[in-house]
Amino acid sequence: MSSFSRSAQQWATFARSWFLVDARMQPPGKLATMCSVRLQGKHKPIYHALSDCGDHVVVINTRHIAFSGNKWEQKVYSSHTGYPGGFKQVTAAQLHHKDPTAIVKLAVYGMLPKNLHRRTMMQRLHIFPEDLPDDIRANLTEELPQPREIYRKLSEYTQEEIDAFPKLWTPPEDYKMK
Amino acid sequence: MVFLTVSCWIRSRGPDRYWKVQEVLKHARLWITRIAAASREHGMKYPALVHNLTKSSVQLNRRVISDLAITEPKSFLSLAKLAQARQQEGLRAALGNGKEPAGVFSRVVLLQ
Amino acid sequence: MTSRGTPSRFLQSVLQNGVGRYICQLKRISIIFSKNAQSALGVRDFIEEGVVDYAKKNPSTVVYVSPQSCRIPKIVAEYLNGNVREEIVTNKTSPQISELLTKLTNQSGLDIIRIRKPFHTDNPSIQGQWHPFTNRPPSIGPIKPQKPDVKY
Amino acid sequence: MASGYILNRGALIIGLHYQRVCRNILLSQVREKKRWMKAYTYLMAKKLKLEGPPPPKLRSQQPNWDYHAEVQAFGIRLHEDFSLELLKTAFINPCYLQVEQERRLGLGVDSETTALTLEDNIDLSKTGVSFTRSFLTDFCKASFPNLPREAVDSIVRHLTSSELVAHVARNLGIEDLTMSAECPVPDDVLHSTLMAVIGALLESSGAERAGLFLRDFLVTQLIGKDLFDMWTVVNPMGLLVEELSKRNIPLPEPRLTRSGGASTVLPLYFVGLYSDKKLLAQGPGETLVAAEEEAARVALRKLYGYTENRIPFDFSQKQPRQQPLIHSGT
Repeated sequence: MSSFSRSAQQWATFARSWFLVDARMQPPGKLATMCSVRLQGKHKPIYHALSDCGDHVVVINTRHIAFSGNKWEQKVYSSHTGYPGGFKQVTAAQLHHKDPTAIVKLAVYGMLPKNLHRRTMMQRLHIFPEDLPDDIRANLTEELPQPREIYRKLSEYTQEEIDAFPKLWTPPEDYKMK
Repeated sequence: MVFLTVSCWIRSRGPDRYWKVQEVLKHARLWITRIAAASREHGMKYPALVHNLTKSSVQLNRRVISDLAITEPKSFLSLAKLAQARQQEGLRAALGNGKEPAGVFSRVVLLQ
Repeated sequence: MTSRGTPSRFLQSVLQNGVGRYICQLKRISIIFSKNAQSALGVRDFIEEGVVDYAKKNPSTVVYVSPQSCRIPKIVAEYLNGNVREEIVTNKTSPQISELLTKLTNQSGLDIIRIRKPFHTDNPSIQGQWHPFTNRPPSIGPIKPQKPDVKY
Repeated sequence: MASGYILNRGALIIGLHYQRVCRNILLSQVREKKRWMKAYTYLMAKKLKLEGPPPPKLRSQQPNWDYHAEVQAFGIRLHEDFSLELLKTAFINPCYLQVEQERRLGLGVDSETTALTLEDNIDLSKTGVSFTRSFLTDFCKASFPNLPREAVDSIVRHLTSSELVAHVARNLGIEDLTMSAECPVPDDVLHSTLMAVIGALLESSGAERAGLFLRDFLVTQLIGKDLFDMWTVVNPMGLLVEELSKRNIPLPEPRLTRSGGASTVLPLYFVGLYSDKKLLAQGPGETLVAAEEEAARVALRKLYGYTENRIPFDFSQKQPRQQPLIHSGT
């Protein structure tokens, strides 16, 4: 394998790969750690801070991300427009309603190193609220495993499966389900 | 170290051991990043890899390991496999045969 | 502050010297000194004591001894790759000069500048250098599509 | 006006005389700031800029030069036993003889007394060239038995090319010893001189030493060289098909194995060549065509045994050194 020509070897070693992450039902913080490592290129053994070896990351289905706890209501995104009285604060739910890509984007942006490469790396992050376009689909090299396992919702179980599930106790006849 | 005043204590640059480590890390930080990246490709973490390699008395320094990860990926893969095997072995030895000595109650055995 | 602005090179040898056979790279040495100057005292001593031994020991180097009226005695060493080094030996004693000559003999004649790394090779890799697909399992489809289905 | 002019002129003349008188006095040393120095250095710098650096001078025309000692040291330096007569002949190029003859004629002395009795190195050079060719060809065939004839030829052509041989000759200090008409010795003259030196070695010490000489100084230049740097193959895929059909292996099928960034300006494709459902070789490239070509090149290198990770050449000294080492080891 090691008899590639030098130019071809160089091209192969420093090629940028494209990763795909499905954000359905995933916590944005965990997604952002995965993304920021790959955007910086810290997953490659050839990593060097000056060699600009970061990869592309495509995040899809960001409309369906999941926060744990009551972060949708409690987590606050603040900004300042620069004008007097321009301090804006919105909750995660409001921000997500306005722009479904913003939460993941901000999370990744916060996890990248605070230097001049930050904006360049952000340009290699492609976020899509739903499905991804075809020209990007052609670029992909690998799909990353999701950081959290998705479990089935109760509404997705069929009636038979629910009936077959072992019960701890049988409710009495006059028990009122809420 | 003895500090007679608070201001002296605040102005001190901290323990020497910390600075010794920093001296080494100044050069080794890049190697550590690279080894960490390469070992993640094989599903290990950096501390686990290095610890288990020293346990299996592989006396390669970090610079050589990081060079191996770049130029000789197959050798690095076998190093990672060696470390992984050592890790599993260590875990098995720690768990024992699943039986506890009398009067000892541990959570590890219960999880099995 | 940094050494990055200074000229540098990689570790190398002239004509892969030492791969086949070792060749002493010093081809010619001229010792230029004055017959009566104070500063050339050590050089005159060296010419009395050591220069014949040196020439016998290094038959591959041509030694020229040229007394001239000059204030600064010097040793001009010429190397096989065409480089010329002048060493000024004002007020040096005879052992110091012979030490200097040994040093000049052992040098390769390449420019003495910063060497970027103490090791260098043309073919760094035997098994093939790392590239993004080295440790990836082979994918079944040519290009990976997304998996829309939910895991159970 | 007129009186003023005369006065002026008189003053000038007096001034000139004064200077002329003073110059002699100034010659005695005055220890003070050398105010003439700035103007002088400026003038010299300007002169250098206008005229350029002085033309290079042959080493033999510079002080400290003893031709006989130099030639003797040359032989010892290379650890070879040259016969000095032959070696001196090897350094004399025909162009030098011609120029020297013309120079002597130009001096106006009659031609019989000044006739040059030197031989030129054409014969030695010819024997050297033919020996080098045959030795290098044999060496390449012995170390790469699978290489085709064209590849061996192009490797030999690369090793005996004028630039490479001149580079070797320059780094062996042959440039100083060469008798040449032109001052920076041109490449082809250096080439013929080194070949003549090889010829002289062949005649004085025999073929074995000459072979070792070639191995140590010319073959070492192969280190770190790629096969296709020396041998330009325009259509490696066609060559691979030809080679495989010669060996009765099923023809290669190129398949895209990996790709990334296909719709960007920095795409990467890996093309694998499969023959009989077995992977022959794999090659990366910027486009599909380039990747396929690269894969074919990799396959060819593997077929010919000229991969980068082949066993390196054995440059060790044969008889005298190895035996004692083994004995001391055991």
